[in-house]
Amino acid sequence: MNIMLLIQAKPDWQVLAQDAARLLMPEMLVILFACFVLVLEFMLTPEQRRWAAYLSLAGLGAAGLSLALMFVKFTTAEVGFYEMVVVDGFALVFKVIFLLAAIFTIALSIKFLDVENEQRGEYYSLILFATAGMMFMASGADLLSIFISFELMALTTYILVAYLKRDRRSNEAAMKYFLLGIFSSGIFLYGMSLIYGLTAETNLTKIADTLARLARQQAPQATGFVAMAGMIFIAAAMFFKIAAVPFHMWCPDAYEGAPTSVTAFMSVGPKAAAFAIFARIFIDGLPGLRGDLTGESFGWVGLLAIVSALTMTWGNIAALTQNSAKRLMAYSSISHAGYLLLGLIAGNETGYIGLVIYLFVYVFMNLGAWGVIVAQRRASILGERVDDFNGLIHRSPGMAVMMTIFLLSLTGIPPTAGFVGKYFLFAGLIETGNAWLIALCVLAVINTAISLYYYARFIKAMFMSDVKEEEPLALSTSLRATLVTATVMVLLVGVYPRPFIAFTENATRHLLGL
Amino acid sequence: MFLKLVWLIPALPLLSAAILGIFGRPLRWSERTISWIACGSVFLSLVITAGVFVQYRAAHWPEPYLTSEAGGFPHSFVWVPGGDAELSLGPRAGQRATFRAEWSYQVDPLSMVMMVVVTLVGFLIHVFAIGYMRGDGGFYRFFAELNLFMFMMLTLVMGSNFLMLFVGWEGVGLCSYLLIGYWFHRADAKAASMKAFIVNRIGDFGFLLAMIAVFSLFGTLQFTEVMRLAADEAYLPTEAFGMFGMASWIALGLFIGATGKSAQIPLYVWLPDAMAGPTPVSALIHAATMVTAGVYMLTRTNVIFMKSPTMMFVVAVIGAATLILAAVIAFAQTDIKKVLAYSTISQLGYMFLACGVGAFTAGIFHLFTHAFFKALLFLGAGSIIIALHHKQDMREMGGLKSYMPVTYWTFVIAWLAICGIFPLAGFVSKDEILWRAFTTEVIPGGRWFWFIGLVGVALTAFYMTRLMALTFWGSPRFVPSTQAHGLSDEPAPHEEPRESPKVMTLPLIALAVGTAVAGFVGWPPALGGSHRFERWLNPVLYRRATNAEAMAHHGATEYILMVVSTLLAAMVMAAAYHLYIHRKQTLQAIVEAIRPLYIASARKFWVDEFYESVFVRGLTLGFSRVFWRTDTRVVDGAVNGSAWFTRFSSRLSGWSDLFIVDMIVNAIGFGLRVFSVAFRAAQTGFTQNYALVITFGLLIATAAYFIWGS
Amino acid sequence: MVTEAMWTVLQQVPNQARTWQGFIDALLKKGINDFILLSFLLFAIGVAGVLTRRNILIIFMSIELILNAANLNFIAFTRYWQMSGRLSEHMGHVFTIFIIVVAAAEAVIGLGIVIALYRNRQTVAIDEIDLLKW
Amino acid sequence: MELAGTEAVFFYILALFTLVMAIALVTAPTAVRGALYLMATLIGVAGLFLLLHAEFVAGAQILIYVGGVVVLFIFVIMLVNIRAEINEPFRTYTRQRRLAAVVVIVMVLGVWYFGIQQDPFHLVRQGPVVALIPPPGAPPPPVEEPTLGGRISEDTQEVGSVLYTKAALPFEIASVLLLVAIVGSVVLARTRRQEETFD
Repeated sequence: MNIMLLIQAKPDWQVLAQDAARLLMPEMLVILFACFVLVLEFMLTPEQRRWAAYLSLAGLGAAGLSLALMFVKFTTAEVGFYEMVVVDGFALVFKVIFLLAAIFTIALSIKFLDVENEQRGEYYSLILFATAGMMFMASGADLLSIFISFELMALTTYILVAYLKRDRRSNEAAMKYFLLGIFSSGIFLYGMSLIYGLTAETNLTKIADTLARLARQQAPQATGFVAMAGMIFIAAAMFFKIAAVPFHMWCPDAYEGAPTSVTAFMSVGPKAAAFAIFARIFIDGLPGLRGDLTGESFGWVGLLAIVSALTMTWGNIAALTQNSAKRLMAYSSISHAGYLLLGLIAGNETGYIGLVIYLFVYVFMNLGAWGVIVAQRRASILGERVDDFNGLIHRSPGMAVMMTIFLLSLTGIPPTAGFVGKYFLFAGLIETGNAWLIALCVLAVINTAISLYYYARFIKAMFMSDVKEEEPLALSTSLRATLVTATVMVLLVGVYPRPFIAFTENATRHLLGL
Repeated sequence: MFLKLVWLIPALPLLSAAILGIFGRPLRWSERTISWIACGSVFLSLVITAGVFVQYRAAHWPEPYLTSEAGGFPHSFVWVPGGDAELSLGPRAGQRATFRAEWSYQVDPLSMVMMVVVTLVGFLIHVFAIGYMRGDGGFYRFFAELNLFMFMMLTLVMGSNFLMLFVGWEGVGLCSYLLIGYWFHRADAKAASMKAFIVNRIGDFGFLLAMIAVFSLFGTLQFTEVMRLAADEAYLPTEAFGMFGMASWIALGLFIGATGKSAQIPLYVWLPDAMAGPTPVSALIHAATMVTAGVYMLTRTNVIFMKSPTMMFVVAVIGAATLILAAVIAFAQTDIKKVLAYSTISQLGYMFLACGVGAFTAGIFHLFTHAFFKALLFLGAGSIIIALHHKQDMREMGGLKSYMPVTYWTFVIAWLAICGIFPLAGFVSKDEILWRAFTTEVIPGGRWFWFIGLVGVALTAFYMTRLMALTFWGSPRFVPSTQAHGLSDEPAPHEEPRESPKVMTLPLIALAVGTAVAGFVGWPPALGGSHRFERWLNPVLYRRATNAEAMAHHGATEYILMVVSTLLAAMVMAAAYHLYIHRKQTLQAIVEAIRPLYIASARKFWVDEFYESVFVRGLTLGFSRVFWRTDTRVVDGAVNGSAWFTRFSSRLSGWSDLFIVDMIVNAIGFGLRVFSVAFRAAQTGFTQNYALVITFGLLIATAAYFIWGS
Repeated sequence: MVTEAMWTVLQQVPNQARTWQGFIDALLKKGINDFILLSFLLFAIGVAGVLTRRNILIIFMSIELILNAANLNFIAFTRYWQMSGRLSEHMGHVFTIFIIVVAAAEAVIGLGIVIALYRNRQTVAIDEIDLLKW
Repeated sequence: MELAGTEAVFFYILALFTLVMAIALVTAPTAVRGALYLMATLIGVAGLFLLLHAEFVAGAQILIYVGGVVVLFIFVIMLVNIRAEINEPFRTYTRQRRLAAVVVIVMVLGVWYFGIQQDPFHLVRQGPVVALIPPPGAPPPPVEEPTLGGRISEDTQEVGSVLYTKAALPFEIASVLLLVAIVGSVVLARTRRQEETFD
């Protein structure tokens, strides 16, 4: 045994520690506070349990502060940890999205867990762990780090879905989500192993370089059998996470059965994280397999276009006749995955801005809508049917108006944020000038028109139906504050989007390779 | 100086809306304060508009466009920046253009006309509403929404690109939704607002597609640029009649948008229901301004329409059909506002007919005059409704002439105008339309359209005279059945109907004056005028060379046509007066004789019921059976299937009332719903089915790449 | 289709393998392709298990097969590139170790969910779990 | 890479063993037997790892997988499954078994067909060549002679060094992952009584 080899290979701890402090401060803070919350749990009496929530909010706030500092500090992309992580505008913007999603979710959950009688610190620490996983995902520059943080997020989400363990529906949702989830993880891994086999690399940029070199050598590997199979397998796992047709079927069931606050989180956080690594792997790692729609090389853009068309249409149409509010919103979330894919398909600056800004506003509008659904859950009332919104305008006019604004934004009606997002996504497609993609854009517009129909069912129930039960909503200060913030942001982005566009340009600059 | 203030015209109502919306309730302002703020802001807009008009006319006309981009006046900003885009259609396909949304205004003859109409009529209606809404609990909310509407409408007419037009377009739809549902505790108001919103959205979708096509073809959304390029014969060639090329497709999308907003066949069903809103709203939004946005848009894009005779023909046919259908339905309505609503649809049909035969000036001129007399009619109806404590059924009116003299005499002027009696505004604009239809060379069959228009004149004269007879003349019928005010059930003490207060009658008088004189703006040369209105609009209109001769052609024919239509109207009016006042038995006999037609008219030709029964009940039931079978056989075993069918059939009965509100969407959406049920059936709840679908998807994708990819 | 496929397979056999000795030689030389095929078969068997078995625990085990297929790929490819002189780092091995760790964590959580589910429903048959549908 | 001679024979034995055990797993009538077949399959895969000079991974496979995961499976089967299987007659397969079997068979045949046609790794037939041209300027990496086995390689060392340098961050994330797994199993598996005792 050559002991010298081990000594030589000794990791440079100083470098690692510096990297950690420099590049991963927000993640470390989030994990640290998650552990604090776990420990704090032991010290609190059942009456004091809410403090765990406040502590986790404080942790997220601290992470947000350090993230803000990083925005100032990092003007160019930096890699660290032996090229395992990259901190660039793209990662930072996504981390902001995850932190916002986590903060909103915790604020929504406090009262909800009281109602469910499951107020425990583990819940909050799990949300923090999931957030940390998502943040690692956004900065992953290597298949290995992406995979392991993907699993951190996914496993945490499975536990959160099963969190109401005495509720049959929660069990069932967790079971389905878990089974299909690890099935898709297996597919993901198999795809990664094929890509690794082709290029002998796990680092995304190196994979891209090797594929480019192979293409230059006219080697059949570059676009052949193994590359395509690996690409499709990885794409399948991504499609699964963002719930794109035909990999979406877990989504309505899991969303319906999961605790509503967790559903709210899942519909925003993990979805955005999946889009982050989707963009990262496909744009950084597999640009050579992009292909186009001319028939010369039918790369991943074709696959994405077909899946996106299917997803929008299927999601919107299946939502039409749902009576469960949670299932309806699940299908809405599926169709939004279809819209978001348009950004990747367009592949130009406008499209990427659309992807990022839509995910950003999606946090506000979707979490807002879910927040109102969460508030419907009272001691004896499930509050998950569209009918349960009947006459909300009489019981709580503020909630009804805010819900309307969120729904209009989800539809994409002009003075709201959803319009700005859809504008960029659609404009990106138009900019490509490809007839197929413009046809796709037309399909998306038609789908937007369809979607109004089922969102309008909420509006109709809230404003035009008679009140069924008079019990007041489960509102708390934090919930109200969240919803008001979300409303203000939805309107602000809708009316004056320029600063937010400038903010998302941080992210797109990287994707465009600038 | 006024041109620098153009941006204030929409901004002032917006400011007022914001102030009222935010502070109105918390500060508990009195109605007086609120009305001063609301009307004051609109009045200031009116003043600025007048100033801009004078200055523009003096300094700039006939140079057509004055836009923010060209530095005409300050305060445009890039609302949403965009990137470079590759054009995909037309001769410039492959070139790149910048796609961005700009917030900028434009002053040109067309938008000037619209601004004058919107601010002037809007101001008068605001003043009227002070009296009409007195004592209503949501006074501040009403005026905030009304002001917001003014902002959106002004944005619509002043925007200098398609995107601004679209924002205003959506915005007025939203405000209309809010204002129709203003009394949201009333079931009909809630249902109507929803219906209006959804039907409008169907139209919007056509407009949006057209907008995408416009950008892909021209590479810009600026009106000036688009119109300049579209006028170029090499860029967008004129199509032959019967051809359906690029211009026709764009025009089709725009026209679908216009039919939704302007209540034309087949999307007209929302407008009568929209009368559930407060009467000033009906007057402002559903008669004078918003519903005419479609005509405005057609005129704004007249170049594209002129390039496509096919679509022009479609527009004319739809306009003509709408004007007849709506007028016939108006025959048998008993609700005074419903009659006026169908009358509005009918008059909008005239405007579309005018656009269709290529006489955009005539369409806009009719829009202009119609704004005055129809607002006057609605406000008069509002005055009556207030006097009768919110009763709208004409069978319980009659003899109001002596109780409400001011309302009566102003109403008479409007009645004469809408019937087309010389020399009021309606006569001038309607004859202009008929004459242009008669002589059109843009599309074939002009004389037939003229004939339809003439029939429309007769129908209009009849139902308007009927309205007068039932409301103002004859003997009072309201005494025995005086009902409570509003919704409360306690009977109110009977009192005589009184003339409305000054704040309501003064706008009536002002509008009556407008109705009387508006026609002289466009007095035809045949009667010694000089067609000022047409010359004013000329710079924004595209005209093909062949058309010029027809324009100049005047002669005996025109006088004959004028006399024919006026005489016809007068005769029908006299006949109707005679029938309704002196010969009720004859009337009864006639009604009995044509009973089926009468019932059909009263039931609006069962269009709503048709949408309901055909699309909602029949087809869904049939299709659901089919899907039930496939589901049980293919997807799952019979056990699950029968349980599912039980749930499904119980849901079916729930559907019919759940979805009654939005029948139009059902018409489009029934197919979607069938698919929806099928898609839901695929979601079996059985995890391994999902895994199988995942595997299947993987297999298909991989196979596709292996077989076709390499 | 199937006969065509078999014919193609036959055609692929190298010339020297047409003799008996050559056939034995070819049989005793196993390269990367055989490992890919093996791992794919393992993957397919795992998928078959996931799709057809009713018992949730067996489904979990089948998913372990899928993960092992990926593991086998990673190790085989590492060896392949190592032998081709391309590779200096053993990322494939490290990847495999992480996959094993993740599989362990997944098993722990999955079995926790199974226990919670079993307490409520008294069954581990997957097709009896269908409260959530349509 | 070529396995020749004895190695090839071992490959046949191990591959056959693994596949047969895997098939036995997915057709096992009871979960306990399934767990035992899983154990056998995992051992077979570990043998293949040894054949590929991945001794450390093979060891980890045996220790973690066979020693940990499978034992966990058996615990849970004891807790859950025995009663379930005895209480009611248990159908082995689901209703969609035929369709699923067709899908899987098509998948296998397709990959076999196309895989043999394309042969993406054909370069290996020509012996140990540098398949990919390294980036210009980089020194050519050392080419290892094919060995016929029988010698413990230094791969373990290299795996260790990579694990603590390149994979340091994923390693830390994995520790968080395990913490989450512990917390999760506690959250999911404890009973109401245990929770109340804790409170």
